[in-house]
Amino acid sequence: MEYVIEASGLGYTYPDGSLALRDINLRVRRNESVCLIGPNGSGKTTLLLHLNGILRPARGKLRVVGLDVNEKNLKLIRSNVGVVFQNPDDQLFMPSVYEDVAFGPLNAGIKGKELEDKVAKALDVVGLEGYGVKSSNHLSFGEKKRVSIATVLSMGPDILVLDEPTLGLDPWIRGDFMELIDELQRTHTVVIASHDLALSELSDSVYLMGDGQLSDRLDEPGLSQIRDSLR
Amino acid sequence: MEYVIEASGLGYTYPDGSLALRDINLRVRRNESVCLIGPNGSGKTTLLLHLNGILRPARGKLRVVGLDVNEKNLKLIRSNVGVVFQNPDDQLFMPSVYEDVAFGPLNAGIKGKELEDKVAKALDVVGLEGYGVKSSNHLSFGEKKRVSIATVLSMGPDILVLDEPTLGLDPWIRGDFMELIDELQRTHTVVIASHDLALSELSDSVYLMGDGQLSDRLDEPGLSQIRDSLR
Amino acid sequence: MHIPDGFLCTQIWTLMWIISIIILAYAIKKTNDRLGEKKVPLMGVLAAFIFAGQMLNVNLVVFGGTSGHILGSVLAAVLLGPYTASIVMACVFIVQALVFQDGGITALGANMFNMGFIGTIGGYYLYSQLSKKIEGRNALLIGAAASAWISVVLASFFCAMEISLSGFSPLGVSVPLMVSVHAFVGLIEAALTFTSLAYIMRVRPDLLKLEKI
Amino acid sequence: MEHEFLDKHTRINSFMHRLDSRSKIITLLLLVFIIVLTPIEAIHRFILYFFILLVLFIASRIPPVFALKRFVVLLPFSLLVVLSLPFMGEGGFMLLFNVLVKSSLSLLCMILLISTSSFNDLLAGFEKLKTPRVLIQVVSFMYRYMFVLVDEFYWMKKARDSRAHHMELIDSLRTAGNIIGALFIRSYERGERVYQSMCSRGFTGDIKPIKTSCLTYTDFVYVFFMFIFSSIVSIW
Ligand SMILES: Nc1ncnc2c1ncn2[C@@H]1O[C@H](COP(=O)(O)OP(=O)(O)OP(=O)(O)O)[C@@H](O)[C@H]1O
Ligand SMILES: Nc1ncnc2c1ncn2[C@@H]1O[C@H](COP(=O)(O)OP(=O)(O)OP(=O)(O)O)[C@@H](O)[C@H]1O
Ligand SMILES: [Mg+2]
Ligand SMILES: [Mg+2]
Repeated sequence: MEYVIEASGLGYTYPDGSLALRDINLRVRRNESVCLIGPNGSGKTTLLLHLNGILRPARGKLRVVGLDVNEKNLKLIRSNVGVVFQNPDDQLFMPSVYEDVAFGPLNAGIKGKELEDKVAKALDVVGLEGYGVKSSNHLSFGEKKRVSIATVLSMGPDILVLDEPTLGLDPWIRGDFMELIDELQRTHTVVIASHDLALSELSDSVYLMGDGQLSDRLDEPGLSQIRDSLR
Repeated sequence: MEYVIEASGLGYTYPDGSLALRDINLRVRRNESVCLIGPNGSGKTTLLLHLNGILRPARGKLRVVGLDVNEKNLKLIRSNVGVVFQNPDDQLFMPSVYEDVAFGPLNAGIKGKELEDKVAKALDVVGLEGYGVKSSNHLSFGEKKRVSIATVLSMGPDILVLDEPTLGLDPWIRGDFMELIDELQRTHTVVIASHDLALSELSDSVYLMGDGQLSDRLDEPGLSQIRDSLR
Repeated sequence: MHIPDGFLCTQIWTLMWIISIIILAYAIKKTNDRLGEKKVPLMGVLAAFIFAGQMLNVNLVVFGGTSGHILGSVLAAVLLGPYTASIVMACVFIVQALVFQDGGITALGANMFNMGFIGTIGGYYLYSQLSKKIEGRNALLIGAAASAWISVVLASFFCAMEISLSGFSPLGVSVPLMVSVHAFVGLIEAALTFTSLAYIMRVRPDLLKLEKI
Repeated sequence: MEHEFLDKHTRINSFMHRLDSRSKIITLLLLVFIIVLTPIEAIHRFILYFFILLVLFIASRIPPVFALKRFVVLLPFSLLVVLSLPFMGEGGFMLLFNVLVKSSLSLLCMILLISTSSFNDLLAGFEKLKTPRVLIQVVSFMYRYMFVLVDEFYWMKKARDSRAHHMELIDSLRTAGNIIGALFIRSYERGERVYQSMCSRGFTGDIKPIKTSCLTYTDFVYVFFMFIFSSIVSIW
């Protein structure tokens, strides 16, 4: 069995002393789709930020695409793992939407017509054709969120890490997004953190986080119990 | 009939030339609760930012609590209107959660024991007792959103303007929040922008925004038609 | 280039304090009541920006009196005008001295003058002359970059002179040492002034068109 | 982000921390001037200054290691004087001694001041001492935006690193230039929004500290003692 993500006994404490991850054990197979659910502050974002080495394990072990997450392997890991941050303001830094979406592929050495196609396609997927010339600062929240998803899609990574992909999206585009994610899940390994329970229905496996710990994989009855208790 | 908010022919264009509001006509009675729904970029946030004079009408007229929104009346209007921003990062700027929640009442001249009580109560309402000493920067997205709601509740304004109050909240606390908003709507004038259609069910009136324009008030059949089309 | 307490003799530091207070008082008087709601946040953010820039670049080169700092005074002056920028720079150095002990209290007058006012007032004058002389669209950028370089070099020259006149280092040692290092540091300053302004020009050109006081 | 680096030790509860910020500002700034003005031959006076600072330090319960770390700021200029030694003959060592003693003692005063009052208290103190309003306002904004900036910078770097693997030198320089420009615009716009949210909550330009401190007997005793002490030492 090939695992692309393997965490065992993973722990993390923020510099101010907040214990955010206690003892995380998680294995994700290639092309598996995983959804993490759990209350605010339970550690979902902290866990996701480990998956491309933005945060480094304080305790325990983490392997991504078979490599230990360390300085040496960082480059390779990051070319395989695309992360969409929860707050889109954290993700966009170029002067225009076009440049932001082109940034990843450009760094991967893609140029000219191919680059243009990739950018256009990514913007098209998130429903923002023609937004290329706008400044990323000057968008509505939902538009920023969409651009930040496009910046990662344009890179075409194998593993997609999405922190609340539907945060702030309007209910009209949200439906399209769910379809998109469903499609991506067929061809990619996808790890999602979300409060959107409908999104978790699309995933192969759902885990419940609480207080820095990860539950066992939830089975159907466990999951519907949670869903019912929240209706 | 007493209207606390009266907008007629309101228009706004951002400095970079984006036309965000075209011709908004909206009247809100005292203690009425209003919910704006609409796609990303339709102008909801832009409209809400007018209600306490953060943005000033480029075209048309706007009166809040019977006063024209201009430099002279700004102070009075702002003491009546509490705004919760869409992105909590824009709202939190003090070194600790306690100071952030105390900022509004402190500016209103409240001190000592009374201040402490107000802050404690507001933190309690959003489920963050004991978070006072934490730095606002060191919270998860949902926790920040909760704090930003507390910063406005602690001021006890008559008119509450909430931009996506449930954005990023976990489904567990979201239920409590809906109850809280329901309660607030009984005693306050509340204007909400939201993508959360369940939230709109709690409001007296719902308006659909699209491309900088506001629809007429939606009636029950119109509303359920929208809801059904999005299921 | 932040001179600590004890490195200047009494005559020099009092003289520099007097000069700086006169400039600052004039600047405050000149800007008083003319700063709208929009200007104060802009001043604050510029101060923070320059502050952060100076912090991130500490220890660029630590070599005999020359921890290479990026100053930002010309950038501030181009955006805000000479007097408003002087206030911004003064705030930066006050906070650095008080909070980070970067530069002393008695030497604060000298530091404000060397690294602040030379750039905001002298640099601005030079910039407005240069950008008039040079043709074309990039006049503003090139003018700003050039005066940024000159203001850094001048600042290091003054700093070295003050220390030497106080008798703590012979002119023959301090001036060549500091000026040569800062001729290089100034290039970085010029490049950063250039790119930041170019970016601002593109995304928020309205910020360049504010009233300059 | 590590934001507490400034206010790290200001929440300790000690004699020095409880004093009103005005008393600390006046006495400690005064002491700096007196130290710098003291002729270097009067070694006994420097010993007394050191002694009183030591007492205040102990009374403030600040960890000594923290204070020691701040001394790096003296490095570059001390190095300049050391490099100049060979050219200065006889008096050279005396001069070196002079700058080292005075700069270290002044530094101690400033460390004491900044680590026993929170930044907001200090600002309120300066405001009550009639510092021009525009300076207070700009400094208070600057302090707030600094954190915004550091955060923005941190996230942009993360965002860049997440999407860039092998950058050419030119590209990485261009990106750096963009990040700096973006940093400015974004912090500015973020600052604008933060400022708007402050105004929404009744901010009118005055900084209101949570615990309004007033001068107490302890303050008067402390200021009186410091004055007497400094006057005696400086004529001794
Ligand atoms: N930068 C930080 N410094 C210190 N503590 C932090 C920081 N970021 C998060 N925390 C704390 O770590 C814990 C986990 O936070 P995390 O952001 O991972 O939660 P989350 O599950 O993503 O929550 P949400 O659903 O609200 O996004 C929380 O208790 C939070 O307060
Ligand atoms: N600061 C800005 N500068 C320029 N244009 C802007 C700015 N903020 C928003 N816009 C544009 O104005 C329009 C309305 O934006 P607004 O933020 O009001 O939308 P919204 O309805 O709140 O969307 P969302 O549901 O995504 O929050 C959008 O087209 C957006 O691109
Ligand atoms: Mg999160
Ligand atoms: Mg919005």
